[in-house]
Amino acid sequence: MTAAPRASRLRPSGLAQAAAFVAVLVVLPIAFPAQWLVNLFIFTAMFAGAAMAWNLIGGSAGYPALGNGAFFGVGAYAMAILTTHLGVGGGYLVFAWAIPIAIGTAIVFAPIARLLLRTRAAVFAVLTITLLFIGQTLAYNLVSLTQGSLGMTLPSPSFPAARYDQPFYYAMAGLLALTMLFCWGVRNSKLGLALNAVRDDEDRARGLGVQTEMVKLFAYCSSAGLTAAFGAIWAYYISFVFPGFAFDPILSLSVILFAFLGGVGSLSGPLVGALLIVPVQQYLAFRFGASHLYLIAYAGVFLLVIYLLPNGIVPSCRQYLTRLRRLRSGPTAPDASLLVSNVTAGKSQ
Amino acid sequence: MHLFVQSIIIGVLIGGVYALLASGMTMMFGVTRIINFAQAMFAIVCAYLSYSLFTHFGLDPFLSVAILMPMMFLFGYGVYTLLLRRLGKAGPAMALMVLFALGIGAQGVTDLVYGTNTITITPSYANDSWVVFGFQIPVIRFFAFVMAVAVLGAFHLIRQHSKLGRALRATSQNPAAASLLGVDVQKMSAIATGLGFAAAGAAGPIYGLIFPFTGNSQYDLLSKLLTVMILGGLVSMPGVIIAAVFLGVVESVIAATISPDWSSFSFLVALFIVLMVRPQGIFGGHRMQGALW
Amino acid sequence: MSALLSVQVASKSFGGIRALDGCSFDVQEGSVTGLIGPNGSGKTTAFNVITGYERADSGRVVLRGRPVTRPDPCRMYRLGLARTFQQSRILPGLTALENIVVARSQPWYRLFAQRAPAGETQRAFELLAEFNLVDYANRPAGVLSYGQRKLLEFAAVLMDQPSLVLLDEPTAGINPVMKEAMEAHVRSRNEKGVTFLIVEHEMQFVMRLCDQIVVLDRGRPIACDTPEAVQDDPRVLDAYLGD
Amino acid sequence: MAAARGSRSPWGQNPFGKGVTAMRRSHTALLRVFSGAAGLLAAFGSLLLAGPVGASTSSKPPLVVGISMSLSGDFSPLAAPQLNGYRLWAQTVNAHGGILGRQVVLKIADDASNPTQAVSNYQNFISGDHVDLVFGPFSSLLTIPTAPIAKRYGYAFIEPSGGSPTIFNEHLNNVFFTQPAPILSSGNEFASYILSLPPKERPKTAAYPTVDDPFTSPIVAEIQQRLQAAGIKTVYSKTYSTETVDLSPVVAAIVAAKPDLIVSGTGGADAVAEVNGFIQSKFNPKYLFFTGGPDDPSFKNQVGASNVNGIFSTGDWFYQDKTAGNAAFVKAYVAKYGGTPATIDSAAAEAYAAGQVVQLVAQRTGKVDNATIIKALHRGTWPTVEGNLSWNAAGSPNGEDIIVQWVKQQLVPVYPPAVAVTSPILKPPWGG
Repeated sequence: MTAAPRASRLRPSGLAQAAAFVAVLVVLPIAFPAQWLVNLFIFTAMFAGAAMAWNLIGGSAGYPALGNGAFFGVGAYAMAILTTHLGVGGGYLVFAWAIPIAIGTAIVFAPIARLLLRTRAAVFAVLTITLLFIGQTLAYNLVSLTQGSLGMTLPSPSFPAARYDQPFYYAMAGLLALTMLFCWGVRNSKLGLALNAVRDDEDRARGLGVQTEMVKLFAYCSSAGLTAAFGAIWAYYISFVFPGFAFDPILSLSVILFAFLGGVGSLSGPLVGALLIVPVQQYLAFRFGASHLYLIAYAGVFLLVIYLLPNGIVPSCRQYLTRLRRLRSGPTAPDASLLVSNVTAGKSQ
Repeated sequence: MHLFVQSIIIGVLIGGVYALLASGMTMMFGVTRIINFAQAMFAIVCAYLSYSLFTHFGLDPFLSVAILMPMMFLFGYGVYTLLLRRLGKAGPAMALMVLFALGIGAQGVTDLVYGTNTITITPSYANDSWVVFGFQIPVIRFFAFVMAVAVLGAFHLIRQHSKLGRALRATSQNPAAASLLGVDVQKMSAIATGLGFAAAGAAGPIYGLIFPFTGNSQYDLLSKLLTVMILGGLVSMPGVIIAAVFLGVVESVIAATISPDWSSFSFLVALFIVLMVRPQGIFGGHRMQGALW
Repeated sequence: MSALLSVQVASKSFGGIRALDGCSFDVQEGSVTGLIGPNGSGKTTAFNVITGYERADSGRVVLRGRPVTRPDPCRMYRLGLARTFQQSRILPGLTALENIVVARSQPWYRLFAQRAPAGETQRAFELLAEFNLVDYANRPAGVLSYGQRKLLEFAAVLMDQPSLVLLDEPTAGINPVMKEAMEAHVRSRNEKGVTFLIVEHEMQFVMRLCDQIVVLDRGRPIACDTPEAVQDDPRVLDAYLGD
Repeated sequence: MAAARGSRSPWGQNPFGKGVTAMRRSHTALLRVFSGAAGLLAAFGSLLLAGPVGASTSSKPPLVVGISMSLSGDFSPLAAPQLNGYRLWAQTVNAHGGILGRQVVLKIADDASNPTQAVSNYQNFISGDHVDLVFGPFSSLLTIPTAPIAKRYGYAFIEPSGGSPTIFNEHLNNVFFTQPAPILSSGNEFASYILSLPPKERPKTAAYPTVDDPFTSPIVAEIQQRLQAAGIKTVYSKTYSTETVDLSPVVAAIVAAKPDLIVSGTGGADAVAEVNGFIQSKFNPKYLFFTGGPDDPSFKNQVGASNVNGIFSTGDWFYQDKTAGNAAFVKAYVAKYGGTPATIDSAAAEAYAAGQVVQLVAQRTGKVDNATIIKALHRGTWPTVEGNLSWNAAGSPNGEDIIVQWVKQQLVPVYPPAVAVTSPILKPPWGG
């Protein structure tokens, strides 16, 4: 194999992919203007974006963050408080608030993240779960700010009914594109390399002069901020926040499952996972009810994924393609089979 | 003051049940490095089984422990041998998810069999209590505590004073060295898993006696157990027991004297702070290395 | 020659065991120094203390005459002090190329630069070529064999042009051909002025390569001399035999 | 309470559980995520096999009603009776020839107790499937985010279980809550009852524990405010979070305060836990009121039949009510779903009433379009199993709730006197 330096610059094909991605995002609600479809696109974009945001800390850095729903809740409540207490009126301007909310969340969260990131693995996982409960408890109990268990209603904008969902869609899609761009940027920068080094062997990375503390902090805070932005738009769309809904473990876990299904750590994995599951699940829940058998079915499917597709869809496909290509070009590398077991196994000591 | 002492009594008595469950998880974690995310659900399953044994055969829930513990041991042994050991390298992280899935599947089964309504086990002595120096001691909670202590004591004896216990401890300290010394590490892991599950078999019926429960109760219980485990330092049995009793007392005292609204919250914050200062937990020496997946 | 690194009365205990017990020794600039001793004599602990992976209970590490306060792996590396591990610790999910690029220390704002900038890629390729690993440049390092991992780890720590490299058992478990390669690499680097501190069990390797040898026993140096002198030292023999 | 099973704890049978809930919602999450994958196959199968639900026999097009229900997730145990009520109504009305000759077809979608899915469901119903009508989902928490969608498309939102003040504060003119009173009313009634007692029998001290829940704490606060103003001393007033599993510290604190009256904001199992706690503590308050729980069919078994007497609760519906069509409803319900009249959950009646309202509009106006329904319901009174309903401009009903009490091991209406079957009794000792 002749080794050409790997070009990590923006290749033409990458540019084309990005353009196609944006084009699809823009055209989607024009091609399928039915409100219920746009509604479906909104939530799909939201979950996909949140999953990608989770991937920054959970995938790239390999830190098992189980409480990203907390940031979603913070974003949702920030939006609710801004629109009701400060009277930031309805309309299009409200969407813009998602950005300051994202940045604010990231900054406010930074000191907490710094403390959290001193722990690892299971301890980190459990602490991030408590983050969610702490957020929820605060939302229940800081009644003067959040109206506690009554929840808060946000002012509904006066968009025309026939096109009501479009602005929300474009806000979500724009945020998704932004998240994609951000993740792509991180991935193709030294930051991404440093994060992957942390994932593989954090102590070793430190011993190689990698600023592990700084890159972890950056990844977690940006993950938090982006998630909060999605929460903010969600709150505006749903027009009602309630502690149990806004601080939602569903979100925390869904994003992880999307990432796992699609492929943890890969750029498009979480996106693929969300694109596959969200529409199907929303549609099925709508079309066919549910029964307790689903719990059992769920456990079954989950176990099947773990035992049969442990690396996720995107890496598995990629491996399959690589192997196919190798086979075509003849049996060159004796260690081709080794590739399978080692690519995603974070640590091999 | 009376209320303060009363709430401490309540807290200590309930802390015993958490201690029993959490020490099962610790036992399993020590050897396998797997956190049993299904411990709470398996305890609930045992509560259901005990409920059935009580309603259909009149078997006292405390006695049903004698059936459930061996049963759960075999179940745990089987789960490790058939499912967990096959995970290989990605082991502990994936095992955690496998167990969580098992827990959810188990809830699917109990929802199907028992429905989703709250179950209360009400033996004749359900609402009896003693008054000692003016303090209420509910009979059920007292016996639950005694039972928890007895089972914990048995675990301790097994661990410290038997050949099996020595092999278990060796494996948990250094699996590679243990296997060089002829210890069958996989078998020890399966046994540890079995013992961990057996703790759920013992604690489930008494949990069901004390609290009304449904399949959904597993999540609250699980979050408590995780907190206790982390605070106790994951591998330290005494640490986990103390943490469990501490959790029971703190929650109870705050709920009774300050505000029930903030009791869990204050505990979480305390956990948070403790771990900031000592990431390995108050009592533990085990610091998790590397990423979880 | 002046001492590039000196360890001064460092002590470190684990539970009741004193892994380092008032340990002091120097590593001369430009030398290849061997650190030997029976199993459990504290060699790896010494490495860990020097590179900041473990905090010494007492004592200090002096680099170029300046004591290092609060040694930390990241700081020590940036001060020009790099190490490898007994069980080589490469980053298995990164490509071989990235394993080397990542070891280039940089100011924080460079984190926003490209993942593998052309200049660094170029340099990494040179290193890979030197260590005969070019074929694996774009493949995950996890696929490398045990010996290749050792080479890659060695290559990686050279990326930042360190002044002192600590090698922990560089030849353990690798085949003789690779052993020779390893020896050649050490020599060539040493000629370019890199100082080495090597923990090694294989005595012939040590004797051939080292200018000076420090013998540890029970956490403290019992001899510090040329290979020939150490070989004849009865205390050293005692330490090994009495073990 | 009969009152609002709908307005009971949103957390399902186990009212404890924010942590619970939080985590428990997680299973729902996992469930939802993977039910997608799991159901794919089944879905394709059913797409091929399933015909339209309940194919119409008449020549007129069916009247399709879209309803999002919490078939899974936190609310599912509590939502089940509401769905039963809807289904029973559809069956009954179809047996009598449908509405204006159109057979009623219910389209039920699962929202997994989650607002995101509930919003999607109503979007799908209205803009995708173009259903004729929509009825409300379970609980205020899902009604609040979904009502504006119906409003946007000009649909009437007849909803049986969203009685929280938040909904009426939105001033949506398409919302109609099919219970006789908004939830705050039940507090008012109980306070009135206590204040109607002769001074000698009136409690001197009162304790007010409540779960932190939008449907209980406002009721308790309302009662506390009125009783305090009347000079009844508050000796305990605390909120516990929905995640509280162990209520014994709360009970210990109440017992230590020795109140004459306990007004407890509860959802179900926490009422059982409190009663058992009082029995264990050998503490017998003179008056014991729970906002929810004592009306639960399993309450008697769980606290022991000999312990129920004298316990108060509140309700919006009662199986002995002489309201419009109630006898037939009770009979049909027991025939269809089994059990006894006493075990019928009021949520079923509330849902049934939603259907009755539509039926009445059709009868009176000869039309069933949404504009007509909205216009018609803002005037006049509408006799249903829930009583004679009428609404203000924001959809809040104008009636009042009923206070019920366990008397001779039966739960009966005791206040206000107009609807009382018997007069309230003094609480006997436990076991008496």
